[in-house]
Amino acid sequence: MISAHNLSYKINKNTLFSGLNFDCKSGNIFQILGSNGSGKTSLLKILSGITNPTKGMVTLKGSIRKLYLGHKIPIKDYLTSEQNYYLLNGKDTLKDYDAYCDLINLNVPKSMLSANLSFGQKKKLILSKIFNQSYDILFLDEPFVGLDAETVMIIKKQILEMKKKGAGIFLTSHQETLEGDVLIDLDKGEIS
Amino acid sequence: MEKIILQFHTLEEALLMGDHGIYVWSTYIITGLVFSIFSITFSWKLRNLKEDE
Amino acid sequence: MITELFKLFQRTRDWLGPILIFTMIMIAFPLSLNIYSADLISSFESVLVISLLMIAFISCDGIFNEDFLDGSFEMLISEGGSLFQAVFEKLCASFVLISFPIALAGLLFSIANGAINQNYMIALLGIFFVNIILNSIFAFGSAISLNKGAILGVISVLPFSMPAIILFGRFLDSISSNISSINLLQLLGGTSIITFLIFSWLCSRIIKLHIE
Amino acid sequence: MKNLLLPLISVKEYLNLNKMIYPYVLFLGIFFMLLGWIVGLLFAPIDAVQGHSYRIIYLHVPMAIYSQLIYWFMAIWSFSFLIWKIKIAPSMILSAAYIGCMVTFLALLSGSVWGIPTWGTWWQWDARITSTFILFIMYLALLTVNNSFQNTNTADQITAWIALVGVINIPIIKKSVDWWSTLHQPASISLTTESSIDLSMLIPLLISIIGVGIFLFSLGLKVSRWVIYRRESD
Repeated sequence: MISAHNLSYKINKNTLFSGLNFDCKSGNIFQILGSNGSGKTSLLKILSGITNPTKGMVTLKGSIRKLYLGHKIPIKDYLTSEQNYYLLNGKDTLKDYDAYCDLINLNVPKSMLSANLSFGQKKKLILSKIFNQSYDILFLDEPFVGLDAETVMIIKKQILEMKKKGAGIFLTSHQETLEGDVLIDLDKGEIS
Repeated sequence: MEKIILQFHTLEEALLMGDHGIYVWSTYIITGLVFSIFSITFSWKLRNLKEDE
Repeated sequence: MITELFKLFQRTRDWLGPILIFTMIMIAFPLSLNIYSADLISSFESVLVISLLMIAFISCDGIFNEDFLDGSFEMLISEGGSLFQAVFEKLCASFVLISFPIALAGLLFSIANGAINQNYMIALLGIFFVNIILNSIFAFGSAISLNKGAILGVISVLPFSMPAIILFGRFLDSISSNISSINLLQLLGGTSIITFLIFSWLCSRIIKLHIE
Repeated sequence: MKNLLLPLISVKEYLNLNKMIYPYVLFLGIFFMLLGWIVGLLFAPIDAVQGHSYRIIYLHVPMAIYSQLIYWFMAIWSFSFLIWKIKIAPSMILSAAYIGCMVTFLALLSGSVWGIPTWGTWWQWDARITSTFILFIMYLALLTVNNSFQNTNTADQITAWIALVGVINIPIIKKSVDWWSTLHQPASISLTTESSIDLSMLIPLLISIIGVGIFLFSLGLKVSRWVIYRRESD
């Protein structure tokens, strides 16, 4: 579905990674490992089309619905969490707000502005996008950070479900490991 | 076509230029100054860039 | 488009602020001249132009900062959405909520000061179109200096607003002298649409640059 | 088209080409410039209307011409940078911006000093001076934008965009300023239109235009060498 041909990326003279070649077919999980600053996020951003690589190319086959969820939280502070939910997922969503809250036990008073939500609660709100739309490729940058154990289980279950439905998933995570079909280690630069 | 000959006979007349001299000469001198300052600063920058290369 | 309008409407400080500042300037400006002096009208035109310029800058300052910093633009690009549409909707929302009320207030104050005493509709549309031109130019400025402080954007963009001010000056003269004010209005309308489209496309290109 | 240009504009080739022709261009430039000015100042006949103060024309006209020309030069380089990604273009844009800024300042200076004897005031709302002043602000804006970004790539791309948008604006500013100033007061003695100037005054004018052009070209070579070295070193 998405393949990379000798990708390399350089920021102001230091090369983060070079010569990466891989091909992601539908239904497999790529786990990206590497120390801090080894370019994990940059690789995800290149694959999702946000930044251009210094060398090499990323090719997508067919019209691919992809999503990149990074460290930043695109939640509007001046809106309530329900308004944010419908802003992120559009009006006609599979799960409406209350159903999603019960699923992921996000109990927040209706009228409270999301400025005073905790980091974990905001993260739960964004991850709602995975539950509502079916994506072909997902780029998740440290999705489990700031989430309690029970939510991590729910998210993992949803990711495996999407894997069965044929989605390609790129994942970077330090603590939680998910049995990824392919491991990309940026420090050593190999793909196993 | 009028002849191109030396218009002024004495240095003092050339400087005065019928009391417009101050404007004419000051512009030319300032331009000369700006040109030389500009080219000197950049050759100076070029030189100390070369030293630490 | 509605969502952008809704989002802007929630941030009352961002749309009510410029309108209040504009009205304050309009009220405060005669204090500097003695009220009965004849040149109140002629000086009103220049005050109107300068305050429109300033309000366009204030209302467009940091218009994209919020979405840039919290990563909404990144998510939008990864989902294949077009930045041009996002910028387009954002600017439309600011036109409806900021530019039009200011055009209305500008018209009311110019009537009060006697600067405009005929064809009010044309004057209202004219001020609105100039607001559109100035807003899209300053939006381009704020896109350039996305998180670098607005002064940088203003310097590089102010020269582009000069022709707009000259055109608007001609328009105000034609309003009071009632000669050919219609085709000047069409000229203003045409330029506002073209400037709006070109500059929102440019904004999306520059934002894409900042994201890389 | 692009690979046709590329061997010509690779950085190393440009640098040694630059070093090779620099002394000759500098010498030629200074020679012609001084020749044009000396002939214009001392030998050209007196102007019937303005007396000797018209001699500033030998300085003001070249500066005004090159202030516009350099902006077009920058726009062409920024177009080639944005479309064909030519590596050397950003340093050419930056060096041209430095020179254009200086030239426009000189054009403004000579224009206003010339205004004193002819109009009695050093600032006159003449169409040309106003549009040159706007051009001066655009040069300054370009320079400030260029060195306020850490990432050199974004700095180059944004400077290229502003130069491109700016160049579209120059004719618009010129036309609208002409339209505005003709309504205010009939264009009095406009400084730069080549009115039917006598041949004996035209020759030094042409020489000084060529001379200033070559000299600015030599300055451009030097500044671009500095810009490239600075880019290489950091």
